[in-house]
Amino acid sequence: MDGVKRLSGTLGRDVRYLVGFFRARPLSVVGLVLVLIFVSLMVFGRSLAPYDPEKASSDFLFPPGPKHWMGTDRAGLDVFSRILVAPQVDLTIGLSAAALAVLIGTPLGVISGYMHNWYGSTIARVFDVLQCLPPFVVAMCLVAFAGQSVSNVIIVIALLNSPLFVRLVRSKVHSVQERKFVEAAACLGNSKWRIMFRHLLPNSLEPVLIQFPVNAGWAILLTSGLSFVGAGVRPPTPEWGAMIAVGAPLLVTGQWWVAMFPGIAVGLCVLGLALSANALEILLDPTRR
Amino acid sequence: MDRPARAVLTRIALVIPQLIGLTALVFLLVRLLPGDPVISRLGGVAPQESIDNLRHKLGLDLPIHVQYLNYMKGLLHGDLGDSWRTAQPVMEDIKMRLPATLELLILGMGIAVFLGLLVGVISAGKPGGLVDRLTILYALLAGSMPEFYIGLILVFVFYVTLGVAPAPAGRLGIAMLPPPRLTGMYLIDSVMAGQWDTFRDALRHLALPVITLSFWQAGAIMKMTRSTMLQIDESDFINYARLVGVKPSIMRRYTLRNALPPIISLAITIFAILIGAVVLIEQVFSWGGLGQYSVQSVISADYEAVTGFLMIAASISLLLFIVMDVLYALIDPRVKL
Amino acid sequence: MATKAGGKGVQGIMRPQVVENEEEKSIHGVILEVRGVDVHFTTRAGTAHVLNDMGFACERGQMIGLVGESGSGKTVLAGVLVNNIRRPGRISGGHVIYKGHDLLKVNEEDLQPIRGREIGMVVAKSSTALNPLVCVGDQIANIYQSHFEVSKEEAKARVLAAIAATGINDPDARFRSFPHELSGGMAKRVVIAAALVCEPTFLIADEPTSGLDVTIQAQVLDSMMDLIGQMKTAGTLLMTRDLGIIAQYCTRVIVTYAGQVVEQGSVEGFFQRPLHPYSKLLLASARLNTAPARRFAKMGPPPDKFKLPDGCLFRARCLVADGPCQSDRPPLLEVEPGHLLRCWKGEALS
Amino acid sequence: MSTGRLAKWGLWVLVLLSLALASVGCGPEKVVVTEIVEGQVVEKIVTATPASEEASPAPDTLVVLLPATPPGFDPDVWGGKFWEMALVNVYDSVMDYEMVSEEEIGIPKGTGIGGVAKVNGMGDEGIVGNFFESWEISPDGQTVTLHVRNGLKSYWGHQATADDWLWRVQRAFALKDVGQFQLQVMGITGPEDVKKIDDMTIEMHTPRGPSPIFFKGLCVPVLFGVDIDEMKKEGLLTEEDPWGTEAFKKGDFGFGADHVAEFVPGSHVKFVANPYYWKGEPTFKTVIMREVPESSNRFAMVVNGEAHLTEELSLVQKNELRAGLGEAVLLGLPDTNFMLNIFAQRSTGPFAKKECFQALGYAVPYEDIHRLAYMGFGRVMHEAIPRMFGPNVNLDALPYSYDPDKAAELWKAGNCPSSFRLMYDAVIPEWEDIAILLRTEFAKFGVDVILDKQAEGTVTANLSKHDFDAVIEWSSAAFVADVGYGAWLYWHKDSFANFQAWYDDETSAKIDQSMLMLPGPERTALLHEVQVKLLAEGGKLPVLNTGWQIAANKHLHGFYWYSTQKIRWFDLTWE
Repeated sequence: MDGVKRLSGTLGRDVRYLVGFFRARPLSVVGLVLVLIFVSLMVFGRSLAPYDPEKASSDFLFPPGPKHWMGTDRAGLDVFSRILVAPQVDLTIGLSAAALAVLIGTPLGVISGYMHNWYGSTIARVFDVLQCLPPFVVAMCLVAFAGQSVSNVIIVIALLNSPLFVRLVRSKVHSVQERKFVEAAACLGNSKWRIMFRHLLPNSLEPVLIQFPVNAGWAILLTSGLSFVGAGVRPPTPEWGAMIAVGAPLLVTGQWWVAMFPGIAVGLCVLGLALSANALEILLDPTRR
Repeated sequence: MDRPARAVLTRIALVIPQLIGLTALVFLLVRLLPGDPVISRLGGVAPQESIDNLRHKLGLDLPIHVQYLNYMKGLLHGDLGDSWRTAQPVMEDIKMRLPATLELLILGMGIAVFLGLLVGVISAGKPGGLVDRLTILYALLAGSMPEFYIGLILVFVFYVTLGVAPAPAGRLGIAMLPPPRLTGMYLIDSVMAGQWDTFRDALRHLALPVITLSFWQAGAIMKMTRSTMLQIDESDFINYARLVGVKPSIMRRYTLRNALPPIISLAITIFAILIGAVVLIEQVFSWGGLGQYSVQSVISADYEAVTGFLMIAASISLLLFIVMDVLYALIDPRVKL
Repeated sequence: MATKAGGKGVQGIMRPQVVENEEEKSIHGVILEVRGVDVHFTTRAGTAHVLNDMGFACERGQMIGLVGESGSGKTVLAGVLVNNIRRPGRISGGHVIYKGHDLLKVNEEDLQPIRGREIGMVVAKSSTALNPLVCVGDQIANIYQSHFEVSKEEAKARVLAAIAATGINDPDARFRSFPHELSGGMAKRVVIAAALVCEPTFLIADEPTSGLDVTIQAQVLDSMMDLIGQMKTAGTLLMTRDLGIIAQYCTRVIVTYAGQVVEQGSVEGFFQRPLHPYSKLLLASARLNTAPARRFAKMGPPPDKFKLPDGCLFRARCLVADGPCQSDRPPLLEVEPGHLLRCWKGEALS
Repeated sequence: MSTGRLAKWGLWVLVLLSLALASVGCGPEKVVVTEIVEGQVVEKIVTATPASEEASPAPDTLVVLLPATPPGFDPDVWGGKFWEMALVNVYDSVMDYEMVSEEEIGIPKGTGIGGVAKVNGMGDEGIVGNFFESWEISPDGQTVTLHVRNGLKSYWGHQATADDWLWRVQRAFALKDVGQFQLQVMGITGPEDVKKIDDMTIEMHTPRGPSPIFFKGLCVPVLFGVDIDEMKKEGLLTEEDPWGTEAFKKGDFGFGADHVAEFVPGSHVKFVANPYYWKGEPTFKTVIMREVPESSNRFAMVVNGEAHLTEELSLVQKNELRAGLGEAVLLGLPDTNFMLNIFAQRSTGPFAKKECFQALGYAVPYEDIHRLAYMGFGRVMHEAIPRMFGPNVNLDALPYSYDPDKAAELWKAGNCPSSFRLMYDAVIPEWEDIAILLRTEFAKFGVDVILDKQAEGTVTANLSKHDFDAVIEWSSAAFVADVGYGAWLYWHKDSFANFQAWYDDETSAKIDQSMLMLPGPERTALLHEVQVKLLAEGGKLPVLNTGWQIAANKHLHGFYWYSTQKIRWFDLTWE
């Protein structure tokens, strides 16, 4: 909780702290910048793209050059344009999948953490089981079942990531429970649910907040993995993983650019998220001040 | 009240319902898949008559719950049905491929854990130092790359361009035949059989995938180790021990002991998850392990194979997690099972 | 008992013949002296000056009570006394002379035998100070065995005795119990046992009663004092917020404010005639037994450690502050024999 | 913690690791190859020799790379392309088309091909025997007497007999699967139609009248003689498994040139030569069929000479091999019996309407697909059935040509929906390119084509359930090289392979009629007429004749084209 307060805190001290913080850690700045770039691409990517990212052309496998900065792929699609537009899909999937996972996981985590009765523990056990399923293959099955669409991929990935949040929140709840104010709340005769969602929930959000960007990163990686085996979003939707998949067989024949650039893009995007998560973690951690 | 025993028992008691739930879940999940195993098996070019009688032969014309019960009956006798793609019993297929995956996993994770702990400890020794900064950067970078991309690039550089690595096509050179099977892990078997060139060849083929795997995973472990070590180092009880002049040897014992739980849990968690997650690495190196098997099965709508794989993989993970919980309970008196 | 461990310790560092004169010199001489110690913590928010020109001396047989509100650097001082300040803190100057040797110049290896054996420590946060994964008995035993080369059994016997001595009943059970199973009082007692099991020459008790109910407080303190009495502990530094405790157990009083000694004197003298405005305030609030904290709260915060004001550090809260107080730091002067004071108004007040 | 020591350790480990990596082999010399891809120069390095100590195979070992190993060797359980490939080599088809030059069947000259199967003959014209060395046809054309080849021996040295064939036929009818299907196609209605005259003679009868495709049917590698002596000897024919289904999962019992010696599903199959093979002992004593899923790996290994043959390369990779690269060359024919089609589902959905289907016909950029997606491989075709099937093929049956405006008009005229699903198999990369091209075309007049990339298994399932709007799909023109049969298989209302669900009684009737006519001009005329109708409305647009390309080691010789497009390893020799 203090972490969250500290973030929102507008005291001079905190401002000074933030400035000092970022001056001391250029990496965090890089991270935030990266995230900003990709987020803005989500919005402006399409308008910036020099070519239509989904329209086939007869510029077949052009190497990088003045006409196509990052070359073209087998269908004559401009790699650069597709990379610019891809965040619209990848980042959307990443962020909304993570958000959805939080929405599913957090409340269940609180319940399973606080309720020491059968359904509390049942939830916990159920998610233990879910956590055992090999996520990738299950994702493939689910997508194959639900059909290739952005929304389906989002739901599937969210489902697969929610156990993580359940676990996170549950353990945090366990630690928060001991705190005085919870007992106090209980003594004041608040209902269990009120305690859980008015007192425990807000105080258990810190790890979730930190985990969020990381998770978004995972979601993006998982998506690209799915597309790599042809179970991702529907082609020719520009998506980094799919682009890598198209380029993979071209590496041996010398058309390295088709796979190389999207790979770098994924790397940067996820790296950005990871870095900002890292910064968030330190910012929210009172002991690191 | 003997803690270990109680811990183990309570946990085991939980496993049975979990396993049942698991099987039911997996069974349903796979039955949801589109595509029709019968038609796939007949290659789409077959008269209705043969489709029907095959469907009947496979018992796929029965209601779903009956199918599930039949499946469970088989499962109890270790029968996971037949894969139509390989025309072998799924159990056989898995038995044959599991060692390949394990060999890759054990080696890869071994190196990853080892380096992770090592570098993690070192960088925690001097926070903010050069080693530390580099470690963090590496951890972030490695975690940000899709593993299959790392693999592709390695293949591109070491095989296609430099030609120093062997072809990313399985575990042995073309003319090399597998050593007599004991464990199914070529390294061990070849040593047992004293076939040193086979051993060397197997090692050469392991190199790239193992490097991919450990490069991909070491980062996370490093980061984890580092933060754990720092936490412990800053913790009140270590500081107190210092204040009252506890011997260095005992100090080290304290640190280690308190570092153990999180690191065990991380290693096991990763290992458990990886059984399903090396899929793509295997795909890139056509490793012929469980991972590749599962992907091919999903792609060709091979129900039985997919179900079998999920069952096995999930059960293994489940067991690993139990082991973890028990270990936890043994190490940390605060944990109640 | 002169032990090998001890030998490894202080004597180890100094030349033998020096030992002799040290010993006899310190019969009624100074055991531990702190001179002009400055400690600051560098954080991203700036540099916090926690101890500023901290200094006092403890003579053989003295029991010094050090009073200061929370956050006035008591715990840090405890660390300084055994030269254990971790990053981001730094001891930027001063000396800690123990038996004629500056501990701040002794390296980590040589400090280990001194800590705990020569200078014992009762920490404030006793419950978190114990390793959660090791049963308390073993922890104390570890400490004992770090300083004395004895068999496991021997160590265990000593530890059980020590635990019992702190007034814990059923020591054997407690020996096997884990920190999270202990009550606050229990944890305190364990820590005290741990501190005294090695029969240190000098004992530092940091808030020995914090977080205990009043009834327990008394018990804990009494048993601690008994033990100190039984063992020939040469000197004790008792740090607390509670003047009552000091009045009851101590021979000398040191009042600290913002990491500085502002007044120092014998208990009698001090409690009859406190000189420093801060001391007066403390006493007053103690008499009205309203928690001091509340009183101070009324008069604004203590000085920002990140940028200390020039002039007297107390002036912001001081009722009589004027000219010189604004501009220069007052020195610590002996206003009457054995009574030191840091205030420009010294003469006026006395 | 004693960081110092740990650091030292760390160094050691890193040293060891780098050594391990180094030991991965010393690099062989590399050659820089420049290639022309669609008008630009691509430069790349390939390792000229097998990667260092990569144990390179012996000269009498042939290494074949495939995306997957076959699912067993049971001639009655259909198992896909690689199953077919294994079967032709271990069993040998009962009869074969004689090998002739390309001109003789009217297709352009191929590269590196020793000869092509003469598939355009009538009746038993141009058919040579394997299992049966000779035969007589009764005057009414309904009964054929066949004589088993003397000296035809299996790997175990058993002479082939009439029983081997009889058993095979009985098995086919017992298991009601591929075999039975094939026999029925040939006009054999049941086991009773096949009789054993003596140990070396068989009589087969087609009760429903003379079958024009009887002999062509026997050329299809599904009906083989099986060495039942060996199976009996090994006690593989048991009560619960009278037809040896289990045995066929693990190995073969054929009279072909090779024999399955070791089968590790998902990894490799090891074949050894049949020393008694009637055409003589094969050059390659061992053939290793290895599963390598990634096409780029297969490509690189053939280029590096680590393997000698591979299938299923991407067109870009094939294109790299056109001029030869490293150890590999590309052989093949521009024009065979493999057709790439766009199926439109005609009974429901958007293409049930005639206009919409016609619009599709005009919207397909036939030339672009050939030039771009297929990189100039294969041939744009205007016929319903590959032209190599002889005079019965109507070479100009396709009424459509690329004309976006007309397409747009028709789409409006038929007020067809604003979007439709186009399904295709995820495994073949080029198809995605085609799909994108088509999507781009339709986008021109505001129609959104939803690309529906599906797993192989799902595609086949959806096809036979007619659950699709449009789909890009092969048709390996008929098991049997006959126009009438081809028309029946893919367009007849009763045919299960009529995926496009186009049910036209009149046309079906004409096809039936053609199947009961003996070869001759009137059959030809009838079929010509039918073909036009098929392409105009039949829901199946021929896009390309994809031809046949095979990546092989440049020192290999003796490639022949069979109607199944499967190579017989027996034919191959080192140059």
